[in-house]
Amino acid sequence: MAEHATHVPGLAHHFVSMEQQKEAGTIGMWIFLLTELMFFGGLFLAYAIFRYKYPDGFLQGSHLLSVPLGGLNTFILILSSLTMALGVYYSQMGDRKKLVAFLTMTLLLGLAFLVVKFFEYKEKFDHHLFPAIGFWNPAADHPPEQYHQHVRVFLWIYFAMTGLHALHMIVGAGILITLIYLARKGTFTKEYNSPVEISGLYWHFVDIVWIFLFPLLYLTGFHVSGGH
Amino acid sequence: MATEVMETTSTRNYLNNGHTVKSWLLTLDHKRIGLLYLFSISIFFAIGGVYASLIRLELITPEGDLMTAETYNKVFTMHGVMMIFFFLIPSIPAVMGNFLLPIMLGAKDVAFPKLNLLSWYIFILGGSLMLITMINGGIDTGWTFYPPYSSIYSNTQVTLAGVSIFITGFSSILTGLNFMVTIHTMRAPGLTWFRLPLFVWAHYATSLIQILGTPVVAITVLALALERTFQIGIFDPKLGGDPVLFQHMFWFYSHPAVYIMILPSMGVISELIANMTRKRIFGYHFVAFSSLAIAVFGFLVWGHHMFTSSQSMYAGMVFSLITYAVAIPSAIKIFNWTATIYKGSVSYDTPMIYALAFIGLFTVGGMTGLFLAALGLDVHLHDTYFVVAHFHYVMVGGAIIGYLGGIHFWWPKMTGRMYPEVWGRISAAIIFLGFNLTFFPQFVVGYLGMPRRYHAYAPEFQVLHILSSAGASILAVGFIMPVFYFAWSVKFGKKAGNNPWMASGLEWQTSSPPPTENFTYQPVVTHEPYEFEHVEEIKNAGKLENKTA
Amino acid sequence: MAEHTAEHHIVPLKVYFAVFGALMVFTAITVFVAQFDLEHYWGPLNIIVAMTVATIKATLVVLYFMHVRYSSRLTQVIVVSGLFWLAILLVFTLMDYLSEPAGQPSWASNRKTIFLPG
Amino acid sequence: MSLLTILLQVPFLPEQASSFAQEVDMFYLSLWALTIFFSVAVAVAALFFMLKYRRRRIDEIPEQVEGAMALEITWTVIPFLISLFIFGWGAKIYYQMYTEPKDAMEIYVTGKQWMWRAQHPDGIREINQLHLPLGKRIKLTMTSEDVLHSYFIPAFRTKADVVPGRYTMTWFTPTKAGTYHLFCAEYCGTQHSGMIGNVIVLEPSEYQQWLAGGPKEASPSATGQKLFASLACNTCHYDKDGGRGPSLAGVFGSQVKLENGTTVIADEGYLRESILNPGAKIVAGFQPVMPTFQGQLSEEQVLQLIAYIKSIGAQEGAVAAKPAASPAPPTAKASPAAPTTQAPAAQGGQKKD
Ligand code: HEA
Ligand code: HEA
Ligand code: HEC
Ligand code: CUA
Ligand SMILES: [Cu+2]
Repeated sequence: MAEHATHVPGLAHHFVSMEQQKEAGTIGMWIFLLTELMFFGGLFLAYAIFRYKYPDGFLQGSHLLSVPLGGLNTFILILSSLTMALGVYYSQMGDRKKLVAFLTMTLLLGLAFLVVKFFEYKEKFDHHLFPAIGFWNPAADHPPEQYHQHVRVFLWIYFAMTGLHALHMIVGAGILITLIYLARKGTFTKEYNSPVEISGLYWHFVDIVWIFLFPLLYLTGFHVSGGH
Repeated sequence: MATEVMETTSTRNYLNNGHTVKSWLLTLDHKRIGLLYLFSISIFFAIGGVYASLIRLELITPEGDLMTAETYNKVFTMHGVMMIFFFLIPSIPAVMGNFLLPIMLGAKDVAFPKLNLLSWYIFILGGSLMLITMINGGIDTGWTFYPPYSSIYSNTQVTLAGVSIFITGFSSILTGLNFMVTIHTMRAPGLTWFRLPLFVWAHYATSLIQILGTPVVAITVLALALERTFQIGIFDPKLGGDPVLFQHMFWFYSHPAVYIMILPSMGVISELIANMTRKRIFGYHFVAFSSLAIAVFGFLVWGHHMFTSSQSMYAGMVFSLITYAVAIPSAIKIFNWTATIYKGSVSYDTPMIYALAFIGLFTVGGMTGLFLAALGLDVHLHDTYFVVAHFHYVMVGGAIIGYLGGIHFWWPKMTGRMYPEVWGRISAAIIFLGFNLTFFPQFVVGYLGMPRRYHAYAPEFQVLHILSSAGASILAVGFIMPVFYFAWSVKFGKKAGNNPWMASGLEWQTSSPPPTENFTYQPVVTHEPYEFEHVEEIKNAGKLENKTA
Repeated sequence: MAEHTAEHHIVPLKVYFAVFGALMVFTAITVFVAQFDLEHYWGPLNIIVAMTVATIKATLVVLYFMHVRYSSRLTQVIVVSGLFWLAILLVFTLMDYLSEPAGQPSWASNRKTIFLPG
Repeated sequence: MSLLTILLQVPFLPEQASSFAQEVDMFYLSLWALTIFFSVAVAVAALFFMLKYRRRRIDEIPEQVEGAMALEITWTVIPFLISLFIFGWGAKIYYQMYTEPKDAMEIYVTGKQWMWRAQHPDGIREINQLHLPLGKRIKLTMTSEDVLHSYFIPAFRTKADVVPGRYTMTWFTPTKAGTYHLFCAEYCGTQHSGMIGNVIVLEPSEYQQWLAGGPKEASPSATGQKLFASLACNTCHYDKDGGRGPSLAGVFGSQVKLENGTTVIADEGYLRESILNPGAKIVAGFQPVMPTFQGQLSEEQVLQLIAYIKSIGAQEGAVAAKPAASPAPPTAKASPAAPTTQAPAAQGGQKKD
């Protein structure tokens, strides 16, 4: 006991060594991401089942979404993943200035994503395309009437998946703000940077979810518009 | 020995390290958090037990005379919800797992003590919401929440209950996450995987389920809550939704969840049998890996709850087949435990009585699971009292018996005091008798065709129901007794000493109750688990006895 | 516990940029391909292509941005097991929906559409 | 003493009144034999060891037995083989229960909070009762108007959930005359335990008498035919191609080519979807002009329409309702313009009660 009593900055009392603490943090985050994966998994399952049942409804529903906006967001998010990775890199190098810069960039990109998302949602709401009772009231031909019910199913999945994803982005933005604050204070050093790395994992995970959402939601019906 | 006892209990321990309410509510000590859980789940168990009593009272007569049908439906729903989500799922992991796991690993605490405390607060938040639900009139959907009844037709507090379960789920996830990381990263020097006590293996397997299963039920009840508020149309066929999808998503979690309940209990039983017979568990590796096998295969069988639900026939066959695959590892455990007793040095103390009861009752409960997993037979048995009897055999006869056995076994470690042994044995015997009288008749009445969740029933079933209700009153006595003698023992019980059972295992090497950081030194493990040659107390006791003799 | 030494691996910058470039290229590919009606040739071809590309992209992110390529064996096992469990959830549920329940007057035939070659 | 006699009077098995009952009971009893065998074996062994090897000295350390591979393998393999056997037997029975029977008499059942409606092939309807002829194969095609229910006849050992939005099936052959319980086995709300009734198995001749004694009602397909006309389906669907919609003669059971290039087998589920949600699958070569009838028909009426469409399949279109021949037969009550909630009520007009 006595040997560990000497205070190492950043080492919690119940860990034996910095190494152990870092390992615990990393594994902890990965396991947390597992739970996140299964959490989204439920919605992916619903997507798979309903797409299987209502293929045409899904094409029509997907057709309602804007591929340019979805594509733009894909670009933004992947870019933010890059900046996050660079942030982690510079935290490993112990370069505080660049760390702060890249974290800030990541944050801004994340916010940009949310802004685009906001306009997409708004457009849906303006057309009463949100599948809640009393609100859902699409125009007769947008989407074509006979698909209304199945498009409604598509749209709730769209809102559930992207909504949950956006929620994760918001949480991510909160984490980034904290990191930036700490980084500016000089908390992170070459030796102690695992909070940055761990938050990076989270951010990339959110990116990965979007990598799947984009084709599943936006591109599914693309060939219908492209073809006709 | 007596002097030693004096020494250890007078030093600072986790109990006397702060006496204020704040020191408990803000504690990061895994042992205190374990006790917080013990206290909270006991309350939920009592509430669930009151509901159980109401069920049994109503069912004494075939007419629905004690309460209205609506009330009855709320009663069994709240009974199931309380018992499952707020008592049994957290029971052993959150109480004994929290208390013991770090000590068994030779660590000072779990990997994330703050998350651990947070998980208790989340649990309390979820539990309070469920209590509010109850006070607001409760829910009447059954603990399985099947839509479209739950999503549209029920006019009870389903949304609130859904939110409550959603929240509580995170407490379970955090516990699992914490344990898994702790087991991976915080083992004492020399404590290799195959030197771990089987309790730890069982908890590792349990954590796996908590981590991978719970998120799915969380998203499911969330979707249900959304469906109810916005009618988004996920489960409602009128809007293009699919009620059977709910069942898939629900059971994806809720079948593995039954292994969240039984695996820790099996871990406890392994400890009890090894230590009460002073023998290394027969086939240690098999018992260890069977826990993992149950956890993994347990994820592949959920469709056995849906054999009559209009699931496809082939899916039914696959699910049935794999269900039998899960039964095998359970069988392996049962046989290995029995073999462990062979040529042991068997003590007759209460924990061993519970272990023995577990072996018998779980075998019956598990084997009747095989009836249900048999496709053609389940068509008849599904949603009858046979199912009710099956799951009370495994959950009460298995999981709770293991829980009680464990509480008795580790009580001296938790409090530093012994419970009164005689009362322990008496109440164990009462529970055993009352339990069988309560639930065995239900197998019979179930096969005769009595459906579950029935408020009133056909008169020819009455005799069996009366037996069952009579049994329940005996069972209630058996469950209430420990509450009193445990409470008594905290003040008046015999002082326990470090190792009253002369057991092996790291937790018995530290003082009772343990100090805040568990050990005053960094333990180093040099030998296999359950090696009793290393237990000092046994040697000392022998010397003492020889002297007096 | 020799695992954690690997954690200190620092990925060179050019790897990050290369991965980013690859991700962009794959995004372009997936958008481009999605314009064509591949289902005209074979049932679910569109989605198969889209999911394959997405999986490649995700793998790149996991391996390089998230350093899994350089991480401990344990981390790698965790990643793989996550995918495994997700697959259980999807495959076993779809198994119900995809298999024709012989004999049941079938709602199930509602389900016969996508995967038939047309 | 008297308690014992009461207990002894409690039966262990319900009555065996269908062709499945005997085998299921055999299976059940075998499993109990197995359960008793294993639990007694384990309990006796454990108790015996406990007595024999009780702790004799406080410092006793027993000789350690390390485990034995041979034993482990034995008690893995034997339960495994036993369980394969159980699985096989169970699967066999299940396969029989869920395989569509040939030449069965088809009865349509709809569940509704909290009653069971049934309609016999010749039109007789009953509520919470089911009269059946002895020895005849019966097939129930079932659906629900609201929530999940489950049609459970313990004496027959059969049960199947009744699911809104889907058709489910169960079948059996009654083998013993008598009155048996009918239970709803899937929790469905407040009066779940009141959603019960009787299954009355009659000698075939008595069954005929019962049919004759009942109120005269049109068969499901005849009612369906009337509905077909009154809802003006026949303005688009003629017996031959040429209408705005495809001919429905012979469509049941056939492979239908869809506009999106795939094919579907036209079974009950497909027909139901075509009526309630016509846009979902468009028949190749047609415009999606068919209006939806969702919310305008009770499940029972959908079943009747389906029964009618099935019947014109059987007769190769011979009696297909030709709009010319029967210009909207004056069924009077169901005005097709506003059948929304009227429809079930209009239907009720045909019932005697
Ligand atoms: C702790 C909880 C727990 C446990 C451990 C189990 C264990 C098992 N359960 Fe149970 N079960 C429930 C809790 C549990 N169950 C609950 C709560 C429900 C109802 C939910 C609801 O609808 O409300 C349920 C319902 C349920 C059903 C659905 C019934 C229906 O609704 O129609 C089925 C069907 O397959 C089933 C099967 C099994 C099987 C095969 C096991 C196996 O794991 C058992 C394995 C054990 C043994 C087999 C005994 C030991 C073996 C031997 C002594 C050797 C001999 C062995 C062989 C020859 C193989 N259970
Ligand atoms: C852990 C799970 C658990 C436990 C322990 C129990 C315990 C009991 N259960 Fe329960 N039961 C379920 C889980 C459980 N049950 C579930 C999941 C359902 C299905 C619900 C549904 O259909 O949705 C169910 C359903 C169910 C039914 C079927 C209802 C129906 O379908 O209509 C019945 C009927 O007899 C029943 C009876 C009992 C009885 C008599 C006990 C007894 O063992 C209880 C005995 C305990 C006591 C009597 C309490 C003792 C009191 C104390 C310890 C308090 C003392 C404290 C202080 C003084 C502070 N239960
Ligand atoms: C306005 C014209 C119109 C009316 C009225 C109409 N249908 Fe249709 N129906 C169509 C068309 C067009 C199609 C083919 C396109 C499609 O599948 O939607 C069709 C398809 C169908 C099909 C699927 C046939 C197949 O070959 O697979 C069924 C079954 C059906 N209708 C039943 C009915 C019933 C029952 C009614 C009355 C309750 C009805 N229709 C009323 C126009 C109509
Ligand atoms: Cu209908 Cu229960
Ligand atoms: Cu199960």
